[in-house]
Amino acid sequence: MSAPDDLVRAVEATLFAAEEPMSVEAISTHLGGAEVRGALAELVAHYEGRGVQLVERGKRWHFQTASDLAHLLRREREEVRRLSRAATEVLAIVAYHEPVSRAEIEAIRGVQTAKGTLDVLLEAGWVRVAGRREVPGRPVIYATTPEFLAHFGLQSRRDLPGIDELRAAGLLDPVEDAMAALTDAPEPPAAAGDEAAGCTELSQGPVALATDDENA
Amino acid sequence: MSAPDDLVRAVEATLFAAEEPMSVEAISTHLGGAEVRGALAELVAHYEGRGVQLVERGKRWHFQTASDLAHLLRREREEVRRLSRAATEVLAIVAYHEPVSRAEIEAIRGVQTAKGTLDVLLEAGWVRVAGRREVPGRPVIYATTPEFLAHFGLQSRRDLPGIDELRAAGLLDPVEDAMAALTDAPEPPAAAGDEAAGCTELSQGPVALATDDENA
Amino acid sequence: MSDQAEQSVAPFAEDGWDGPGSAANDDKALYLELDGWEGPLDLLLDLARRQKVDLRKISILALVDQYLTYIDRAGALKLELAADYLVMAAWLAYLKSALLLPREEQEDPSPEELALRLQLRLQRLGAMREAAARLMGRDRLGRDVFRRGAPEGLRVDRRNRWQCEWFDLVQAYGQVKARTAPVVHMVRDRMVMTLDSALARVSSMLGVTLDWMELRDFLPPHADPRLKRSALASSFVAALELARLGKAELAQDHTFGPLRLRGIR
Repeated sequence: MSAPDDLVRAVEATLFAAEEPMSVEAISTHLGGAEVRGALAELVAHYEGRGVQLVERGKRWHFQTASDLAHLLRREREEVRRLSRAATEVLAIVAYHEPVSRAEIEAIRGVQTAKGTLDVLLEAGWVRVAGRREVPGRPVIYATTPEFLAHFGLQSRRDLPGIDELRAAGLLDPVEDAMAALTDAPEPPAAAGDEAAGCTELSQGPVALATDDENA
Repeated sequence: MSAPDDLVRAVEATLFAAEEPMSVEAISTHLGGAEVRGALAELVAHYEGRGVQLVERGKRWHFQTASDLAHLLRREREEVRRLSRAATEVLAIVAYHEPVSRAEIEAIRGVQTAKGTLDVLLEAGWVRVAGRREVPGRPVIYATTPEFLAHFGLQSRRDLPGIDELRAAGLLDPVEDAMAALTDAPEPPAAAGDEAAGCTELSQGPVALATDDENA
Repeated sequence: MSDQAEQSVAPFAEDGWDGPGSAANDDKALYLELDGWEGPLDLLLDLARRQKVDLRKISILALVDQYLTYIDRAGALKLELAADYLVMAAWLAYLKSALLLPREEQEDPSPEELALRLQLRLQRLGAMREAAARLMGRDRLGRDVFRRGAPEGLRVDRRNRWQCEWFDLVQAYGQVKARTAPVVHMVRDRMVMTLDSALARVSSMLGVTLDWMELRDFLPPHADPRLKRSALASSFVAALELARLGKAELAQDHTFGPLRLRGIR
């Protein structure tokens, strides 16, 4: 590769620094009236096949990223994020009660549900708008999607454990009781036998759940 | 000239398109984790002597026009902020002494530094707050930024003009340290010739400075 | 020190007050510059530079004289002098007198040390001033060298991939149900003595003796404390019932006193 002459370098730098495409005349004026067509042709040849190209569009010249590399300019990055506690609850309610309106979700949860929570589930593709309920106010109703079933490995919504199964698994115990069971348990171990008994008690939940899991 | 390989083209296109200088890590992340150092070295070599150059400033890379073309391109527009003499001095002190507290800046300049002076440098993005010094009063300390290096065309602080000579001459040490060094040493020759000894000691600094001047 | 001072006074005398440049003849033009100096150290550095020697060779004594002259003349021109210029003038006047005094009478720190300190400060300020000038003279981005004028820009669109486990889903539902389920109060099983058994027990015990007995004595001994409370209540009601039927009489000597019971034949 031979070193570019000064005019070529000057044209190269001028076009590089320019804030918009420049006509041949503008480049020439900028460089004190030099004849720049030869330099432009040389630059086009030099940048041929590189990641950057010198192109003429409507009589104006500018550098641009090589067209086959355009995908580099716009990248998509995926971020794995865990569903928040509130969103998980809402998703569960939709799954168990669908189709369900927002007011119904709130009634079941016993707390107001932020608009964003449902949006997250819509964005995740697990919940869809399933129309409107024909009651006063015609509220939007929500239901789960096939992606929801696929994500959780369910054949159908009927694979979700029923209330009885949840109870057997200890998942219907009020939170405080469940906590108490967990925190009380380690106390008795003073007596050897007690401990074993406590363990058995506790393990019931997970065992029952494991069975559910297989079903799912 | 051989055709550049795909990675070189991708790095070239990415840096051309980028609005900000990019670190090796950022380039690599953008290109799906590729090792890009080799490609950067190849690009630096390729652009050597052209009107546009690939440079590293504070560990970040960007393309810029060749500095010898400044006379063709120079713009005295608003883009380059005109700094007051006070601001340029404070900037130099921060750059050569960083991290440095306001009190230390004032000790060197022998004058209080108006609040606005540091603000201008902070706003320009050339100086940043670099924490607090763990001494009584916990004063804020300042340091330069990668933008500072980019603006003044420095690869790192080691490229600061004359910094090695200034350091060797002790001119970056506080006056107290210099005094200690000077007053400890000349004590024995008290009989021999106080004056000569003192002179030699003192001359270290300015001689080195004179050399700097020639370099500049 | 004194000879060093004299030695340097000489070149100063030659340079004289012409140092400040060609415009020096016009006092006003020169002294109005006072605003242009950033404090006394800045002025001192400028005066030192006008000696046209290395800062290391600068005569502090000559410098002091220049500074004091400068301040005097600025004062004569009725220019406002900032306090720090005057403080510096006073300090320099002191330094000068100390430098001229015989060595024996000098205190600590010695005037040489003070002079050296001032010289070191001037060197440092001078070094930074030069460094600043060289920094500003570099090829600066946006003035001498340029980044690409119209970069396409890199855009990264972020997409969330949401993650949730089956267990979390089911557990969440369980907790919603548990949290909002209607509350049912279950009274724990307790050991109680029914009224019937209390009636049977009290009436059979009353049949054994005609003496007064305290109600407490009718309670089953060694009973669980909770059963005792139930037994006490039931036995009391049984006693009232027996009294109503005329099978027993009740007596209590004072309020909250022991309740006594006796069978009637």
